[in-house]
Amino acid sequence: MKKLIGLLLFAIGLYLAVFVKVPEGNDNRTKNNVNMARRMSQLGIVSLGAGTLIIAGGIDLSIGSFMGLCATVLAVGMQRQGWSPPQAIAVVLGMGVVVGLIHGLLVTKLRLPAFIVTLCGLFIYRGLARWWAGDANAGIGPGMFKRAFSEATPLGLPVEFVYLVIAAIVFYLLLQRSIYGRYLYAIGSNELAAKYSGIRVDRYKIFAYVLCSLTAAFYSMMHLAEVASVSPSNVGSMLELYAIAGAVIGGCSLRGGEGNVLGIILGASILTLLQAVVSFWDVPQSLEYAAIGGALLVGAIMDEVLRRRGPATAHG
Amino acid sequence: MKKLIGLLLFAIGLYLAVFVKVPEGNDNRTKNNVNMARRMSQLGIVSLGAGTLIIAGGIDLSIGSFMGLCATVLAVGMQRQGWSPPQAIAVVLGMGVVVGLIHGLLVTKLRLPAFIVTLCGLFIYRGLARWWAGDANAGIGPGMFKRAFSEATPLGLPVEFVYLVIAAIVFYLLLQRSIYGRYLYAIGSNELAAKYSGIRVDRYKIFAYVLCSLTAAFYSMMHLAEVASVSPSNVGSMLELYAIAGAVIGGCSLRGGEGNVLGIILGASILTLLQAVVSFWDVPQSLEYAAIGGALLVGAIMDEVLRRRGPATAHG
Amino acid sequence: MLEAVAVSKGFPGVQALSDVNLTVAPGEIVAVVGENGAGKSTLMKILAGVQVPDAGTLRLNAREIRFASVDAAQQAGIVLIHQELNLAEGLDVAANIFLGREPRVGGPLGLISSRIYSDAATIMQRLGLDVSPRAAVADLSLGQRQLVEIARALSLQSRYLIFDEPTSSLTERETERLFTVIRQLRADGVGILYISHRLKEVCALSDRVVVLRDGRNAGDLLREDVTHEALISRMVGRELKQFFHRDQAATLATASAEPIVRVRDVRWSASQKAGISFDLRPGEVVGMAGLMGAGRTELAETLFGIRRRLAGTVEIAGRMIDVRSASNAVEAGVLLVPEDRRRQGLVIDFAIRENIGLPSLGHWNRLRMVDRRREQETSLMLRDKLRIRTPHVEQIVGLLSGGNQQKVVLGKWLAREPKLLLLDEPTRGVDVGAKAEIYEIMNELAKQGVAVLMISSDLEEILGVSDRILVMHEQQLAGTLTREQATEQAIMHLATGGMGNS
Amino acid sequence: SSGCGKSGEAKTRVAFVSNNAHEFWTYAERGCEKGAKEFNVEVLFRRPPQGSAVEQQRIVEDLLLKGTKALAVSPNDAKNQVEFFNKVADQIPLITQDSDLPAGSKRRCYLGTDNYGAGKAAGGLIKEAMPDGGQVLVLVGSLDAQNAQERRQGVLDELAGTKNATGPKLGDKYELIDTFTDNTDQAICKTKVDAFLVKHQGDPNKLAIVGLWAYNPPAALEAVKNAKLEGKVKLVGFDENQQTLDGIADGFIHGTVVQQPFEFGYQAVRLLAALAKGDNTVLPADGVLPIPHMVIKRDNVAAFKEKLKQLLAPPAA
Ligand SMILES: Nc1ncnc2c1ncn2[C@@H]1O[C@H](COP(=O)(O)OP(=O)(O)OP(=O)(O)O)[C@@H](O)[C@H]1O
Ligand SMILES: Nc1ncnc2c1ncn2[C@@H]1O[C@H](COP(=O)(O)OP(=O)(O)OP(=O)(O)O)[C@@H](O)[C@H]1O
Ligand SMILES: [Mg+2]
Ligand SMILES: [Mg+2]
Repeated sequence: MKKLIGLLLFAIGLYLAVFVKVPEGNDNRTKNNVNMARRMSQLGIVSLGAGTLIIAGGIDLSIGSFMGLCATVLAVGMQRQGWSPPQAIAVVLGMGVVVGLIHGLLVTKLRLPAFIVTLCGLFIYRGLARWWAGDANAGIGPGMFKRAFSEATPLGLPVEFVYLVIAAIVFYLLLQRSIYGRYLYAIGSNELAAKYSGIRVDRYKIFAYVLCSLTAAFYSMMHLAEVASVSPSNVGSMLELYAIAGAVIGGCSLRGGEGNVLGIILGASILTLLQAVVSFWDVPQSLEYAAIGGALLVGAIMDEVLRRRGPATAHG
Repeated sequence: MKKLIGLLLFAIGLYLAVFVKVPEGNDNRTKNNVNMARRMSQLGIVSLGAGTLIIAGGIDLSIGSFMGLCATVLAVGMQRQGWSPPQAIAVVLGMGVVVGLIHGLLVTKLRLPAFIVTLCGLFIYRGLARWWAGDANAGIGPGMFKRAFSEATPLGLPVEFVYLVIAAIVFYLLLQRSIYGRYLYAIGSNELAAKYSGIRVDRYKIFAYVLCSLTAAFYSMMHLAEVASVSPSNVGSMLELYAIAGAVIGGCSLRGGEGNVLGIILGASILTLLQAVVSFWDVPQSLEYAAIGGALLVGAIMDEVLRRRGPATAHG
Repeated sequence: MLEAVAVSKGFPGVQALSDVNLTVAPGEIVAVVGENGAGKSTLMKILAGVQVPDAGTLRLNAREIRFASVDAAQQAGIVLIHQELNLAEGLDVAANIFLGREPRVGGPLGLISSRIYSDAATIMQRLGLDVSPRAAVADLSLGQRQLVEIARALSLQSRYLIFDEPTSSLTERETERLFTVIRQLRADGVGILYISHRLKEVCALSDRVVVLRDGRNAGDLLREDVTHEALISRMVGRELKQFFHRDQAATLATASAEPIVRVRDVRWSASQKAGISFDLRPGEVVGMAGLMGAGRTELAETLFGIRRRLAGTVEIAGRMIDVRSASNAVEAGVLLVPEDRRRQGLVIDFAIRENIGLPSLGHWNRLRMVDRRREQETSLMLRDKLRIRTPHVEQIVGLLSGGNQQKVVLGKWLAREPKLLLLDEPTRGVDVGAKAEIYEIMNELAKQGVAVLMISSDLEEILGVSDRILVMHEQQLAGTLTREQATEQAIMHLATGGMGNS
Repeated sequence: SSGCGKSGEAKTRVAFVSNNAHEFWTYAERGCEKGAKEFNVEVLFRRPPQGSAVEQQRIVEDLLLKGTKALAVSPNDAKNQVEFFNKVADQIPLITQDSDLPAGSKRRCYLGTDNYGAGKAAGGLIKEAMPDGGQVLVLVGSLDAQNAQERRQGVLDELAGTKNATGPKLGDKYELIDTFTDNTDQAICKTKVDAFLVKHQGDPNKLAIVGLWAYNPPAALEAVKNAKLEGKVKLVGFDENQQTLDGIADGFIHGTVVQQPFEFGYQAVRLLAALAKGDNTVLPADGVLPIPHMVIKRDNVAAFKEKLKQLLAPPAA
């Protein structure tokens, strides 16, 4: 709880820091809200997938490459092979399921370390993306696809935000209200205890891998719709870091069993907002990474210090 | 043991696969051995640092950025600020100690997640490198520095290999023969039990972070000596992945407490050799990553399958 | 009727079970006893579908059964409460109790009903587990965790319930309560298998006792025939001086010595009304009793420096010690055998040798190198002394039986030379034979001038071995009893908050 | 793909090494393929996947051991790689393409675009689109790359009408606002321009954005569309990204400067094939084989797209 409030205050602080730098008039503030909501929503959705997997004690390093592969398949399919958008979407979501299944099966049935499996994935999907596109860029024009995944809705909010809200509700029900989520926490917290409780551990772990890959696939649609073109050799690189970082900043522990939906979304928002702050405060380009990293670190330290000053917890 | 033999066979297989593709005569095979020994040694050394930290239950995502910062400081210092090589080396090794201390203190004393601390590091050091070099490349000419860190020795082997042998002996004594190593394994396996055994857990964890940063700093010297040039915006990117992957392929578990020196070196060698195989077998460029990832995955699967077919191990 | 017929099971280097038979009928309580490593837990795991036997059959109501998983055994109505606690620490008490069987709403959506908390509270009340169902398991004391495990099994509505040492961390009071529940279950027609090293409990509770020795059947006694002597001779196959009693002369000898340990006003929690003060004399064995959650473990951890001391002083042999970390304590000669062996006592993936060496390595070798020979010799010596049942000292500790693991925890500290030895439930899960050895060791250390403070929930043990008894109640020292004053009633009176003389 | 020439039993082996894995080099690869057929050599085409000097040097080391007889390379860090490439040039004929080693190096020849000149051409496009002056924003992946520096300098000098202009004032009419870097991440590039357009208070009609690397103009275009300023903000780019060309056709991008990478590949192989046989007569006298850049605007974009389509089509099997 305390953690969530801390995150929320940090996020609000960052938002205000951006806000004061947005000149008034000309709808600037609305436009900026839309831009930020868009990015926050995109990262938030993929962080929810990554976070769910982390809660279940897993990890996926291939998120970025896999989303790059999906974006490439989408763009190449629609641009060069004449797939209709629904067809392309179906293919990519199918890929999400299949890849998640493969990761999950390798980790559970063959007991390979998740780190190795998804690191191999990181390389393999990047290679496949380049190969599929023949090392050439691919892109899409304006149209139905762009509207479906990157447009302002009647309320002035971007459609991505609507997806985030839906995803948040779904993941909230799943993780924090349903038995499935309960099992994921139990597995992440103590796999043996879960097993001894008669939970089909493997099945739920696989499920978590599928969820993670599915959100990455979904991200690829929003990404392509927003930027319209992809360069297969680097699209999505580092996304896994951002997605995992969002979840971890939001309170997920890489040891598993910890974290919640609101925290994850706040974590992802903080990452997005930090980038915006750097942009709006004219931080020198060369120092911008240092500023983001520094702010994140200061935030984490503050959080810890504040929590310590509060009443002593039961933990020794 | 079985694991080590499997790794060794895999490495030998890869080596032969490269070997047959090197045309005879013209000293080609010797030269190739030198090239591969050089690359393998560089990665091996940084994997030893990363592996030690992983054994102690930690993780460092900033290895690549930090090595990039070190390489930049070295190059800028020697090229633009007229530092003598010993001076530059001292600065960079000092940076390794300081940065490792900072990581370790934040993780132990403030109990921040290692993932967050070193992720912030990943951003911060990259930014500092760009800023320090003023967003321009830097490099060094031939001279003492290059000779010290990237030269063939009388035996025809590259000097990096000599460093690897020294590092292997030091890390072997440390990890597998000294009480410090035993403490690191204990801490990685069960930190609480280590604490209840009267071990100064924090101190040893910090020590592991320092070792890891030091090997990254050392890598930067070999890197700069080999390449002569650094481009601060991307030098060393992904190195952390390779270093950690080397350790994990070699048998370290990210849960801590597992792994050994020989395994780590073999793991790093396999990664290096895979790249050489791809290069010598004219794998289509676009599929190169896919081939590396695929081979790694197949190797991991084979290893697992073979181990299962052998007599059941003690671990239930 | 649940039957195991000619069941065998081997592990690398150990034949855990050979042709073992066991039956339990509905409405019957069958106790299973045997030395550490006799194969009790292995047999129970086989019955509950956790492990598969190498040979032999299981029958339920005369029909042969074969469980593919824990889940399948639970479906058949067979539930095991494991010897080693297995709780999801991140989840709260109610979630752990109902894990895998949450009361649901919303059909396939699988939403969890908020009824879970009231349902949990009901079961917890039955067992006397006095914490909030929303409390995180990580915040509970070991005894409380054990009750959570039991509550989980009780909620299962099973036909056969297997308790593998359920009372090893419970105090007399909770044990009594549990017995009431178990007798109730028997009356409801549940068949019960009960494992314990506390022979008093076995005598009090069971209808029948099955004895295992070295993985074989070594006796099947009806209630009428059960006596300590009969059990012990079948368990260990030899005569044993049946129970340890501290020598009266030793008590007298220590009574006049100058205290070597002075604890003054020590506090570790802001909610404590007053600090804790007491003295320990060299050569003295002092027992510490209290109810579950009374704060005995916390006190020991505070003295050992693992838990932050908020106030107070600790003086050892005339020197004030600034105990800020466990390593300082160890240097000052304060050693703690912790209560939770798997979490605090052992590196479960290390070999026996490595665990035993851990606290002593730095002490042995100035060159900071691992002295493997000495490590090897010490662990072999301790293996024999403590009768650790293992193929070799290179065995991974996690694969030992529960009691043998506990012996390794003790062994770790016996390689050092303490001034103050803190033992937190040192005989938890240890068989009678080895218990006697442990008392003997305590006695020997005391003779060498060590002050021994032993926390125990087993009143019989406390009364048997202590020169003096400290009783804790709600994180306070409720009183001190001399050997003459000490009776079970007197201890319980103090432990439950009655006023004492101190 | 790498072994372009048909199964090279006895064919001479030459190699072409790029400086990263971007689409740009796929055109060059097609040129190499054409050259391989025409001049009867086997061409090993290599791209350092992350665009770093260390990858490039290791690729070259391996190529030498594979019996490569002549090499064309686009050095990742020309200034600091002289020593390395001089050593290579001691073993086999070496030519540079796309970016040149500093004067005095042992390379036989340089072929490629004059990046500075191309930058000036882009500056010219800005002048054309915004003749009355205004503000200019520069986008590029990273500034430590040599071609980025040269192109940027060309743009600035053209606008300022002087040499070595630094901004922010460029002559009396133009002003450099900033140079954004994005680590070759298109999404970050767009994000930054999004934020910039919200923050920017000047007249959008007096704003030009120039993207120096291939993915920069499309990123800028999407951001401008997002801010509903398409047609107002002037966009100028480099390279032949499909989205850039579409943007030109739609009238939202004023023009782009392209380098003819296909020619890089083709011409390089022509030279390499001869050099490998010891024939030095193909070398231009001054050691530079300029491949002129082209300026693509709305009037010639359709024809150019058609030509690209043909170039990119995979070679008939
Ligand atoms: N997974 C395993 N791998 C190897 N050996 C095992 C394993 N599980 C049990 N053993 C061995 O089997 C023997 C029987 O163990 P078991 O746990 O059944 O004993 P127990 O009777 O329950 O003892 P305790 O009273 O100490 O709990 C022991 O020697 C133990 O070390
Ligand atoms: N009513 C309660 N509600 C929640 N937690 C409690 C309660 N009573 C005790 N505890 C927990 O028990 C801890 C004290 O346990 P400690 O381990 O010191 O007791 P103990 O005397 O050793 O008992 P045990 O036999 O359970 O090990 C406290 O830290 C507290 O967290
Ligand atoms: Mg047992
Ligand atoms: Mg206790």
